[in-house]
Amino acid sequence: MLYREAGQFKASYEADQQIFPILQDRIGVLLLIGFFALAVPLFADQYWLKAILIPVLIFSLAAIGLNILTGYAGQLSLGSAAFMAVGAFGAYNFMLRIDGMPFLVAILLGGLCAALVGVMFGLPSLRIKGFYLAVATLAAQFFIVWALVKIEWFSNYSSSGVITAQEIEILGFAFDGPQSKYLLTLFVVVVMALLAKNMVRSTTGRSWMAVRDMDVAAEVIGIRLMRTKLTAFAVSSFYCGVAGALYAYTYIGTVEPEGFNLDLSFKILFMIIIGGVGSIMGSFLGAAFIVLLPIALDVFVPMLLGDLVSSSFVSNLQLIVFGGLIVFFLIVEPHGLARLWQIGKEKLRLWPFPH
Amino acid sequence: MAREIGDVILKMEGISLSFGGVKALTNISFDVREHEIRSIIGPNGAGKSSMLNVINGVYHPQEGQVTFRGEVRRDMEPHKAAKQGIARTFQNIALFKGMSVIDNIMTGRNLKMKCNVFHHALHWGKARAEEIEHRKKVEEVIDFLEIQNIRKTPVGRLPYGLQKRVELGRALAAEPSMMLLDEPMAGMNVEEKQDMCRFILDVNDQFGTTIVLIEHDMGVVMDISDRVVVLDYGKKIGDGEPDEVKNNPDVIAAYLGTSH
Amino acid sequence: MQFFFEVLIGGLLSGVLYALVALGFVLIYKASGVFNFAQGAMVFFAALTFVGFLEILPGWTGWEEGGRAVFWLAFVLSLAAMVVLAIATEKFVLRPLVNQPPITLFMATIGLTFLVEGIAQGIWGANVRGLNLGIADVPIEYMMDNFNILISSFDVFAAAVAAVLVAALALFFQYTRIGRALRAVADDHQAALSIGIPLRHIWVIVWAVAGFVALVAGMIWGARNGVQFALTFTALKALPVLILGGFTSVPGAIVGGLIIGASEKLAEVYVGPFVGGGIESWFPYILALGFLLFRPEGLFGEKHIDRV
Amino acid sequence: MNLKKTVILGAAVAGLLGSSMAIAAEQFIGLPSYRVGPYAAGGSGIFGGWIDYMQMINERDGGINGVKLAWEECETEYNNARGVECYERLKEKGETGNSVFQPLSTGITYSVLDKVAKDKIPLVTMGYGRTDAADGRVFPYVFPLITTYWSQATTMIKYIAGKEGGTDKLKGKKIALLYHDSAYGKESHAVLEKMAERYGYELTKLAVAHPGNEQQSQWLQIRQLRPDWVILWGWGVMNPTALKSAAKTGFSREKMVGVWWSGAEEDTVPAGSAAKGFTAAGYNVAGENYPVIKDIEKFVYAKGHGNMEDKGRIGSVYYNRGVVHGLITVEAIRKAQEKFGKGKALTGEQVRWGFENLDMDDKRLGELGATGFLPPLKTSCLDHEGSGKVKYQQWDGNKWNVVTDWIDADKELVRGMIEESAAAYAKEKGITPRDCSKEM
Repeated sequence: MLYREAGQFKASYEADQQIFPILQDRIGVLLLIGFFALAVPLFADQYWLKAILIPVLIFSLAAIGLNILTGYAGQLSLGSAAFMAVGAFGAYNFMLRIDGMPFLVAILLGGLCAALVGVMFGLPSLRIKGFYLAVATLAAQFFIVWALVKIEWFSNYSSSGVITAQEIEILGFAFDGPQSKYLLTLFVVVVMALLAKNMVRSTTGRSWMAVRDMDVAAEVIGIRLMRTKLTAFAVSSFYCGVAGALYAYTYIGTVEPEGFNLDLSFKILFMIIIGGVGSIMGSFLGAAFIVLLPIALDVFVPMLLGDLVSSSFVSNLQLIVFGGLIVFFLIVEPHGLARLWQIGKEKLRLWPFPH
Repeated sequence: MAREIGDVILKMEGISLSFGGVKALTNISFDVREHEIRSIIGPNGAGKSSMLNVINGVYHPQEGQVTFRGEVRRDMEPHKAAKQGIARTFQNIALFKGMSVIDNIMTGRNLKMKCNVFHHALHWGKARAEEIEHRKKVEEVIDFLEIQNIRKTPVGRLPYGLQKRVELGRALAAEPSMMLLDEPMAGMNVEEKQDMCRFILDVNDQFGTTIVLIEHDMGVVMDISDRVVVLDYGKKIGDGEPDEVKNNPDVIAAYLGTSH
Repeated sequence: MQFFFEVLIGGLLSGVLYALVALGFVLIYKASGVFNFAQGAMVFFAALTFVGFLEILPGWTGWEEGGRAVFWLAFVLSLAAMVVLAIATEKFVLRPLVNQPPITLFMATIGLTFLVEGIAQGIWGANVRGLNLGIADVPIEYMMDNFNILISSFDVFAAAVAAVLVAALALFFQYTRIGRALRAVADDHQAALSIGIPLRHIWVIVWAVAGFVALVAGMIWGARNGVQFALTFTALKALPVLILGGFTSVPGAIVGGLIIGASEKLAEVYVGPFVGGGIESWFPYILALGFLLFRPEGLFGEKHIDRV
Repeated sequence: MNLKKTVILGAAVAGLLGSSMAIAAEQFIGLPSYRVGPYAAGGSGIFGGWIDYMQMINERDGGINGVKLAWEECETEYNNARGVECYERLKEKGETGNSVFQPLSTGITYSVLDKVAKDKIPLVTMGYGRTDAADGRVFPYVFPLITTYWSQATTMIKYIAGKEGGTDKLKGKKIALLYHDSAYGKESHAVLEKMAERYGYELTKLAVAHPGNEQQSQWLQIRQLRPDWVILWGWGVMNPTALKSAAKTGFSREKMVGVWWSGAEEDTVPAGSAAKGFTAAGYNVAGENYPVIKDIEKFVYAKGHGNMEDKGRIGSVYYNRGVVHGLITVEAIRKAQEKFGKGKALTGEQVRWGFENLDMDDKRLGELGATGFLPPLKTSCLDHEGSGKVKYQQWDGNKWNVVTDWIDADKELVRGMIEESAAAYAKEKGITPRDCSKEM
């Protein structure tokens, strides 16, 4: 009864084109943001902030990036982690080499570097499709990590090839505690998620989806494939790049190029598949799921089995359950958590009446 | 009738197209005049769809030239065709399956939109105004095609007939001067066919849109076409007004299947 | 010049080993349209199962350790394990996901990768093991003495095994009833279904054959570098081969493997020193990418015409 | 072991609720282990040895001065993000919080490097991690104990010089460095280049792309080059592949020297007979004939409490390395108890003091039943490395045999570089180095 759109008539197209046309959704989202922006920093402890919430937010951003490319524009990519690396190393070098570089500008510039590299590696997408393209994006994955290790300028000639994120200071305020870092991450991620939502519900997004659904038809109605695909690569890599910069600055602190490996790329791909391909909301859900599941398994599996089996077996069992759950999930709901969310809402719309 | 058939605006000359040795079209020439309804007919595999694909540049013929509104080209490019006002529907429905009806039709207005990705990201001021302005146009198309009640439905869930209608809407949204319709009535029942006929005639009538039509239903074709071109095995075997074509012996043979 | 040939031949022989892994991908992609990311894990699983049986069988049967009987029994049992894996995969992964988009199936195979890795190490432990197939990995003296070119006898053996395997697969596809059915399925799922070819059986068979290929690849790679988790990385060597040769072509996998193997070695030796080396991680991918720009469907892949 | 289970249960629940549970007089040690994935073989050996040693201390001595050791494993999968999560999860566990973090992964080390000083938890990295952290003035909470990559590189040249008959014989010799193409593999470059200038050998660096399961091109280059020695700076599958390829190209394994991450059974067994004659560094040695190992067998395995599934691995290089981790950790706690109160559970900050004031000379090692098992060790505020010594072991086809005494690092060279690098880091991060004369 509470979740009803009946009686909410739209008098203008403007009202109809809002991100959340239903009042309850708007209230819900505001409450959600309010909860995460106000209540969580007050009450959550360090563990939750540092080890769960910040990474979930950062991975959500990367997942949004990949979702733009794969979910909306239909170009499968296995190189997201490499673009994150470009963003991280880019932001680091801007901070390092330009005096007084504001932090937020630096991460945006880092994102832009990633966007440029993304466009370069996106060029083949004009000729190559599907899994061929996916494998081709591995070229980006391996080449970028190799280049970051090899070209020592990127890590400021550090003997071990790692970079250490500088302290974050915005307008004289130092972001050094978990609360402030969390809030900064939340701010960047929420703003960028909003921008992403705007993009996907406008002509840009429609062009992406058109290219995804049927590129020939898209071309015939005047959508330039090259421009559309490259825009998708640029925006997607930009998002991954900013996520990478945040990964270095608000999460890990000191990063090495090898940290942005193929495993991480796959993890981000998992997030969008589990969360929902072509859904901004799904990117958040997927990131949360993929971050939390292994942790939950690591906590609960030993608890349930205790000393019955060896610790090696416990670890392997976690891997088995993780893999099994992924398969199970794909079978039960191939459209991801976002779809379940939708179904839930539709049910709620009817509740408490059965029909 | 409000429309008046004008000069030749599209001229196809000596078009030949083959796929890896298989000849799809052989030395075909014909023209299309402004505001007319021009039909292409022929048995399955005659090369009708290929012909449309050559007109708006999806396929590139090995020989021949295309002249559109005075511009002589070796071949077309799809986005150039779109820019010059050629819109198109497809035989097997090429809607964007993952999008709603409104979004599908909105894509048709793509070329008329000027905002870039940055405007869209902010969704403020210009981009918002533009979105609303074009939404109004799209709503007109929706009203015209009488599909108001399904505007938010993902097209993948619609029945076949409605999908065809939405596809027509997407083409219309571009406000084209020429529309290429590839079997818009295939698989429809009589009632749906009548609706579709009415839409096509209305478009042609109200907006003066030139229409190039592929259709199997001879009754429909002979009823609404101004001129008809007949293809068989990639060759042109007839061209002219409906009555003329109807009495062409080659055409009759092709349709009865005696000559081959 | 001697050095050039040495590198070239060495590269070609390495390429055969890549092709061996790529072959498994091709088989599955051809018959079921699934990009089976778990192929690398299957190589690991198969090899680990094989050495696992080699270890425990003498204790069970009382046969001589390292003897021929133990070897073949272990081989048969490992093959059986791969067949079981194929059946389970079809039943629990492929069948419930039939008609899903390719990316979903691809993701499912990544899930399968974790499962298979976890099961393999859960059963047999994380220990790194050696595997001796009885073929020495030493230079062939004749080539050494006469041309001063170093060619490993083991690599030649591996190439021969790969050649036999490819020939056998070709014959299997060409001349057996199942093979013909497989080709029919590869050409058109719907059509194959409509003439009464049971898709499920075909899938089980093709996954089992891919499991067999994985076992052979795993034994050869395992004998070369040890049986350990890193066997799963062989998949990364196979992917550029796959896009170069085309996902659907068995000869493509072989030719692609040869091209990738030879060119990556030559590049590492002649270009590597100028850019700091280690370019083998990405060079094959860039090469395959450059190649794709000219032939988007790979060397032997089927040309795809968009019909609208 | 029931106790451990309760600890795990309680701690797990506590971790989820974000609070900690107090258990009387127990010293908690969080173990960020990895038992799956590519490095599972190393992880299960090292963490197995470490846990067994702590179990032995509990069983034999009833803990450290009556303080029992408690621990909990957290699976990192050798993944940085998982490592950070484990660090945070384990941080607040136990009565006094986690007392030491030893991730056995350089990537995870870097990921928590900034956090440990704030959280006051010592970060101990034996034979990996950030080399310049040996300067305790800049990195008070980081302990690259026993030895570092840079120290190791100098001992390799010393070892080679010894084989050639003196450092003066190195002139004109060709040494090829076959390294894993990563941050880890590049660690040695600067040191080896400096030493090449000093001793006049010719250094050729050959990168092997990760994972290193294909080395045809590198070894053909080596065959062309005909170096006198090959230094193998490998990791994982790269090691057996290098040994196999060396055999294939006819390069003598006797002339190959490996790092301590290429000198375990896991590196040689897969290479079969090709590994015979290969020599590698080790800051611990293989073998079971040490009283400490015997005690583990007696007090742990005889009671059926051992952590290793495969008892055959007891005495292997990785297992013994884990025992070394346990030995030093326990010794640091013991040392800290002497200062802060015996029989009490200590905080990470207090344990840190213990790590900084370790003094494990031959006599002490003898008391611990580990003479010759690991090098003597003495840390200070300035020096968080404490030793720099390694032994070289040779693989005879079945097992590792020690072939040298402890070889000391070129302290003067390495220390200079460490201080330079640490100072640069301090400057970049705005850290004021501690004044060690004020520390006791």
